[in-house]
Amino acid sequence: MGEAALKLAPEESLLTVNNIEVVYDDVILVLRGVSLDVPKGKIVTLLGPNGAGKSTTLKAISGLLATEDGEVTRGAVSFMGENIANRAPEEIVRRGIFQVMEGRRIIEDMTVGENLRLGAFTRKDGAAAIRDDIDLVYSYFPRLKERTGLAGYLSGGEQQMLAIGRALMARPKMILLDEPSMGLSPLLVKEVFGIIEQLNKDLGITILLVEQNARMALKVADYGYIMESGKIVLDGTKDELVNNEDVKEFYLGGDKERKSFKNLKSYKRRKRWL
Amino acid sequence: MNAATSPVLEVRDVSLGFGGVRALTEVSFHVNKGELFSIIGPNGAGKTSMLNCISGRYTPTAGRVFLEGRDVTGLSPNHRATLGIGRTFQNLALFGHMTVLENIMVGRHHLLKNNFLSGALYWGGAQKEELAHRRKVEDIIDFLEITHIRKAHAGTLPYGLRKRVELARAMAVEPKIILLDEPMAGMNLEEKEDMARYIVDLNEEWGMTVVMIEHDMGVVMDISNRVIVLEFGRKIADGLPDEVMNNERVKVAYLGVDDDEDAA
Amino acid sequence: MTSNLLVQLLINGLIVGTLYGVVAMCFVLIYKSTQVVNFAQGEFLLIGAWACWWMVVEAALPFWLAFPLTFAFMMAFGVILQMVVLRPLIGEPIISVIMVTIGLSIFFQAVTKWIFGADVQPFPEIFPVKSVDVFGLQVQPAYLMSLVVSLLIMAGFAWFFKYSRMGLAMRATAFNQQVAQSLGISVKAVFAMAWAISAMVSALAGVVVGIVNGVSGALSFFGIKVFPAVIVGGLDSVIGAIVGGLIIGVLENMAEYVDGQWLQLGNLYSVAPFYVLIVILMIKPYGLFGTKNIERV
Amino acid sequence: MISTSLIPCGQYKTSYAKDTTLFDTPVTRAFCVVGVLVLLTLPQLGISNYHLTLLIQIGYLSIAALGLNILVGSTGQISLGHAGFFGFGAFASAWLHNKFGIPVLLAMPLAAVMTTLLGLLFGIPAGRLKGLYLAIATFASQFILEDFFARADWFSGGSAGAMAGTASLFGFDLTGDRSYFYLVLFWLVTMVLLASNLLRSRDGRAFVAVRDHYLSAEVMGINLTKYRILSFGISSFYAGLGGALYGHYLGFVSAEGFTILLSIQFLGMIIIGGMGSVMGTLMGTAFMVLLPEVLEIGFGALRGIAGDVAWVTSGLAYAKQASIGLAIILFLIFEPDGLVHRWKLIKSYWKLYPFSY
Amino acid sequence: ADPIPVGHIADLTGATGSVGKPYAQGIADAMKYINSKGGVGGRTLAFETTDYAYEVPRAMAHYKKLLDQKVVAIQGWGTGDTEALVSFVAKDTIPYFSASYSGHLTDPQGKTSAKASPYNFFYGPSYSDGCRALVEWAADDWKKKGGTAKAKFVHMGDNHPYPNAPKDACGAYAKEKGLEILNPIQYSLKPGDFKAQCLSLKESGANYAYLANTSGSTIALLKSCETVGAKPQYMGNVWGMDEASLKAAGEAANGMVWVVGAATWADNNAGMNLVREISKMSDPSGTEPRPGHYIRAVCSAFYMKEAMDAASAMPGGVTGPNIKKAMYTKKDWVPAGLDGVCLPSTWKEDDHRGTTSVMVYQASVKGTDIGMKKIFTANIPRRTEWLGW
Ligand SMILES: Nc1ncnc2c1ncn2[C@@H]1O[C@H](COP(=O)(O)OP(=O)(O)OP(=O)(O)O)[C@@H](O)[C@H]1O
Ligand SMILES: Nc1ncnc2c1ncn2[C@@H]1O[C@H](COP(=O)(O)OP(=O)(O)OP(=O)(O)O)[C@@H](O)[C@H]1O
Ligand SMILES: CC(C)C[C@H](N)C(=O)O
Ligand SMILES: [Mg+2]
Ligand SMILES: [Mg+2]
Repeated sequence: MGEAALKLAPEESLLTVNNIEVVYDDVILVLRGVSLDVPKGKIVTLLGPNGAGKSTTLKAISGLLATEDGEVTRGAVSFMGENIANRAPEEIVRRGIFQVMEGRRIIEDMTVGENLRLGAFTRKDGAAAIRDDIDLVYSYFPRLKERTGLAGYLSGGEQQMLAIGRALMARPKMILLDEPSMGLSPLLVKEVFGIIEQLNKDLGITILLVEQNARMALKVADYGYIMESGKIVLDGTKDELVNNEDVKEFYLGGDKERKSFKNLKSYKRRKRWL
Repeated sequence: MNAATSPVLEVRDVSLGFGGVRALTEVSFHVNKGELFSIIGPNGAGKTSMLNCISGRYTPTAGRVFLEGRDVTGLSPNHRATLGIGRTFQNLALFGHMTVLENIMVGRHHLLKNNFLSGALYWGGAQKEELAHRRKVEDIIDFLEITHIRKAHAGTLPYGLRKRVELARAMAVEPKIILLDEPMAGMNLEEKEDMARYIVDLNEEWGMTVVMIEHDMGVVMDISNRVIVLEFGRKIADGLPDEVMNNERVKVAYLGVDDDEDAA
Repeated sequence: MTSNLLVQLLINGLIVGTLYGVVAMCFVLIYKSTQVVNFAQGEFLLIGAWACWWMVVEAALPFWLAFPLTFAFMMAFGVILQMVVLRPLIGEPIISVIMVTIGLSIFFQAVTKWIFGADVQPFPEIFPVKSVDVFGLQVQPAYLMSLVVSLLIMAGFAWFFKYSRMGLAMRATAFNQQVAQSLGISVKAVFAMAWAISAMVSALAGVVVGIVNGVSGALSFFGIKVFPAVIVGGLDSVIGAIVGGLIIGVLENMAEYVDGQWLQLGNLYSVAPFYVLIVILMIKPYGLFGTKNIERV
Repeated sequence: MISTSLIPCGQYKTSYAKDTTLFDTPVTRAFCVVGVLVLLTLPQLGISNYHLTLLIQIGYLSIAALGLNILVGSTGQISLGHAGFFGFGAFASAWLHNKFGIPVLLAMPLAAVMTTLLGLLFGIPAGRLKGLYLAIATFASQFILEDFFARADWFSGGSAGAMAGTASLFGFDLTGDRSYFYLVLFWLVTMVLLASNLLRSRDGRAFVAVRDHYLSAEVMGINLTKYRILSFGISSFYAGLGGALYGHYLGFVSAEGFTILLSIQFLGMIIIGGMGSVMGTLMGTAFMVLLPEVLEIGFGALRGIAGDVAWVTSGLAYAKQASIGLAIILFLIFEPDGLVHRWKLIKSYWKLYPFSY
Repeated sequence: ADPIPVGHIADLTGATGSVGKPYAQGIADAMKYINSKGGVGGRTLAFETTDYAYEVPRAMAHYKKLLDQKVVAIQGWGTGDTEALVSFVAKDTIPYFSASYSGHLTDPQGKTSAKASPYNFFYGPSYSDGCRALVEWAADDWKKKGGTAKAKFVHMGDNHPYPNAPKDACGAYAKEKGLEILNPIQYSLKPGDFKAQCLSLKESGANYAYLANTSGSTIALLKSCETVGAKPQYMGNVWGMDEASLKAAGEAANGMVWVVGAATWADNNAGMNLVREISKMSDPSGTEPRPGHYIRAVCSAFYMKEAMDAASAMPGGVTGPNIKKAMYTKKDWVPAGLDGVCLPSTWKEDDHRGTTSVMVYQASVKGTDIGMKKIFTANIPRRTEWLGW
């Protein structure tokens, strides 16, 4: 399955990450040759344990690595046929890739409205269009409309909604979502994933989705990659992955029946692909 | 809930408002000694605010909070810590430039006696004391399996480990009651299982009373003795996990009507 | 008679206050957008004043030409300064950035003295009349000019931050550079712009004061006067900067009055603002209009 | 903030005590001990008075800078008023000596205590103010103190200044830089040890906790107000002691000595040296003291060529001033983490040698 | 023969730099000239001009260096530092020729003042005597103008040793002369916007304002006061005004009177020719006009030089104590070649008031043409109780 990345013909792929290596602070090697492929109009998910390098991968694509003293030292990131590795983030946004960063990175000392307007920063199509999109966002997340105070006082979940809404405002070709379900109530998780699918279907936005909630992620995704300690260790179509024993075991929590944490007295021996 | 055992924590008619926003409205509940108690509810329901009222970051606009029968409503957060309230945070709040070890030692602050004078002189009293507590801290470190990152600076750790260090720091306070705000947020199944283990053990083996906010129903229903549900700042349900689980109102407001657990 | 003095001091305070206000705004502009506390703000006045003085006196240009040229020069100055000195520091701890602006201040102080000497250099008469009568106080036309311009600038700034796209971008950058970048904002552009505007507007104040008192290294004292003003108003509030400026301006003059009439302490004039500063902060820790930073846990 | 651990490979701690020593390795300890010994013998090795003067300066400035580093580096409270406290210590010691005939050696620590009290007083705003607001409040205190010095004739001799008697031990006058050097060295070593100990014990940790995340520090049982103000007190003690040593060294204390510029230089010392690091403070102070001297020598040469006429001299004076500013800027651009960071890199390079990359 | 080490502490970049620079230039040029003419008894003067930016501590620190260099005399600058060093130079027996003319330095034996200053010398009338002279002038001026009520006199200056020096002494004399003393007004040595102070001045209705600062801030004050319309008779200290400053101040300085302690560049006499020669040391073209401060500096350097000459003949040669002794050997003397430049002066073991005769000049500024002329000469009595005051 390792060659899955090559299965797709270049023209259908919007983004291709080709064997990149990422280093932080010139010393800490975090990604050791990661390749993945995101077809136009599809939802691709990237799964993996903490510290695997998922967020780093997204930052490598969106160019936000630089602000953390990280850089792509090898390989290429090509978006619509052009290499955008190590380009300035603002340029990449203008090209149509928008990252929703891990954790609620909304601008706390601004109102919800101001945050949304900023999402549309790179847009040129007039105030009217932007105002319409703000209403669109409110239609997706009604409760945001009620919060008139500073965004910093929103609850975790509310902030997550705002972050996604802000991405919408940019009308990007592609959104990189980093753990959108983190800290959301079950109901909202469904809601959010629903919206993700909608964005993909209605607006035709391509999505690269990093998730811990593999179950939900694989529900909405067309294709998936699994990353561990800086390497892609497994990839395949939704069904291939859902039926993979290891994935079941470590990401989907075995089969439908839940194991009880109470009665499981010995810590599970961690199985690794490498 | 048997009235016989006196509650470690009692929250009585607590309300909290921020200008227009009503974060909490007349919420009451109590937590008995040794319980593993969960608070669930939609985002923005006021769960974190409730923890903040207990740990003293916020003072309720109305109502009272009792710790072992003592009214702590007016007290400052640091004072409450000395009385035995420890907590972790929803968005990590570690001391980034300190090593893991130091972070946990800070948890011992109110248990240590040496001050800046004896500390500056060090040799003698302060050293003995520091080392004695260092031993206690090492027990916690072993328990949470973070021995290998003892000397690492908290700021450079990946998310999952930071959460664990925060738990360690809260345990170091030796609290009568420990408040955990979404300890498993952003973890994958495997890590959740570990975290759940730790929580169960610190509840059963270390005998700590636990109040936990968590969105993962699987875990909540599985490990907690008792659950309350908040919605828009009001308590809408209180009881054993299964009772709450099958409460219609909870399903609608929180779980989503079709109760497949995928979201959890 | 003394009441008359009081009135005159009051007016004088207001006039000087607006200048403090303007400089304070420049300071706030930089702070709001780049989170840099600019200890070289006073030197901006100084350099602007010298530049204009040089063009008028040495290059013998007419004032109406020298003035806009000064602006152009200062804009370039601001941008270059930002690119050469402050860009490399993006992402460094705030205090080292502060230290750098302090270094700049020391540097420019020395260099200007080196080039133009330590002595006061008068501007040739720019305005036909020496002074205009305002409620019995003789006021230099330069001050009236500054008054008008200042008010315009103030209005402009207020609008800029609340409604303009770039203004929002600046605030976003101030909040968190990575977030700003993730939104497609060019942090570099924002920074350059902030410094350019700030340098230009400060120069205006510099020229005005230069015309009135003559140009000398002492001009950079504005840079220090500005701190009480900014803090009293609230570090991140444009309105606050203006109000703070006026308060400090009036305060100084009132202090002079009280001192001269009764206390006879001497320089209450120059220290009073700092006492008031502390008092106000104790009452309102974020100044009169500063936004309280959010403390969610 | 990636930590480069300095414990060499293959060096294991066998007890918690060993794990919490001041010097992370025996090598470092030996290093420090030898350093002190060398300093002790320096005057005997007959170094020039000029160099001795520099060492003494570095000495008393380091003590004050150490205090500032506890306040700024560890507790994260920027102070722009350190010179005020430094000055207060100088005046206080002179005053105690002149007014009450308290022997200088005793007057110095007493002055430091007085300064501590003043520091606690001026620290009160720290209970309420944060970040830059606090920084500017200290900025104000700087000017308030300056004004006080120029005005309080009974205490400071007003604008004219005050004589500061010479220290004497068992009747021997500690005049002459040689004997004074030992006095300063004694205090420096003591204060360094105290600072290092403080930072590895309870209250030291509390300071850092307050800096890194005061909200959670509070929830860990740390009384924010207490520690914010306390660190002002402690830093003032250091400032006061340094000031006292300075005053009696010059023999005369004048209000002009303690301007905002000195406060800024103190900040420069700890930033250039390395925030929150004792070692760094010493390095930074040395840097700030030696920089002008080095420039002086450089420009002295120029002067030799240009001839000694006032316009050259003044020109050079400005050039020197300018290059100090420039040096600070360049330094922070190319070494933002301070000398101590560079030092660590070099050390770790040799640790891993030849496998270092 | 090995050179004679001499100290030279100057303010080139500090608050008083505007007058400090020409003075320092004068000292430097004079000593260079002396060296070019064979120095003192065949030994050249070895000196290095050091800028202490008018900060006392820096002067103190530098003094330590000078001790190491074993200097036999020092040409110094400010009041703050000079007064701070009084007891040190006395202990180290180093004659200190300051540009501070503070009255506190004139009582070598501490007869009538708290503090003896045996090793301090300066050329020219003390600040106190200068101010007293202005007071005398003011007194007649007020009579001439037919002033009926008491004339109001106000002291203006920074809270700083230099402006403070003559405050009390001069105030007392003004009272004695029948003037009414108003509350002093403080304004900074650093030029700035002084309108507030000017308004107070205007309010006080003062007739005679004594400006005790140096020219830099005085100019700023005059300009500020002009605009608020405060028009007392301004009277400047010897450092308070000079040719260049008149230009800078413009018409605001019109009519101001101030003390001049020696000949002016405009004067023509044998002595000034020598001064012009000396000036060539740093200005070969000889075109640059020098302010009075430069000329007083030359005097200061030459008095030291002649004392050294005399000392070199004494047992022990050119040492501090000998130079001090030599300063007392002559009465009403002027250094050779400087007649008509330096005022004849006398120093005595118990009285360091070199001269007590004071020249008062007045400025006339009309547009661009600027003039200054001597309008008054006072001979202040040498009262013993005024020693060190
Ligand atoms: N700015 C940085 N500097 C140094 N190391 C970093 C930095 N950011 C991340 N790392 C390291 O890189 C590795 C991968 O981090 P990353 O955040 O990409 O993991 P992740 O898969 O997103 O984990 P999580 O699921 O917790 O978000 C981690 O070991 C982390 O410690
Ligand atoms: N300091 C504050 N100022 C103003 N409003 C606040 C503040 N803290 C919380 N709120 C509001 O109170 C409500 C409850 O917030 P809280 O963080 O307690 O929700 P929560 O239950 O923790 O949600 P989540 O599960 O998403 O964390 C939210 O609407 C939030 O906007
Ligand atoms: C300390 C804070 C960063 C934690 C955060 N307020 C929370 O949601 O719990
Ligand atoms: Mg991540
Ligand atoms: Mg919450």
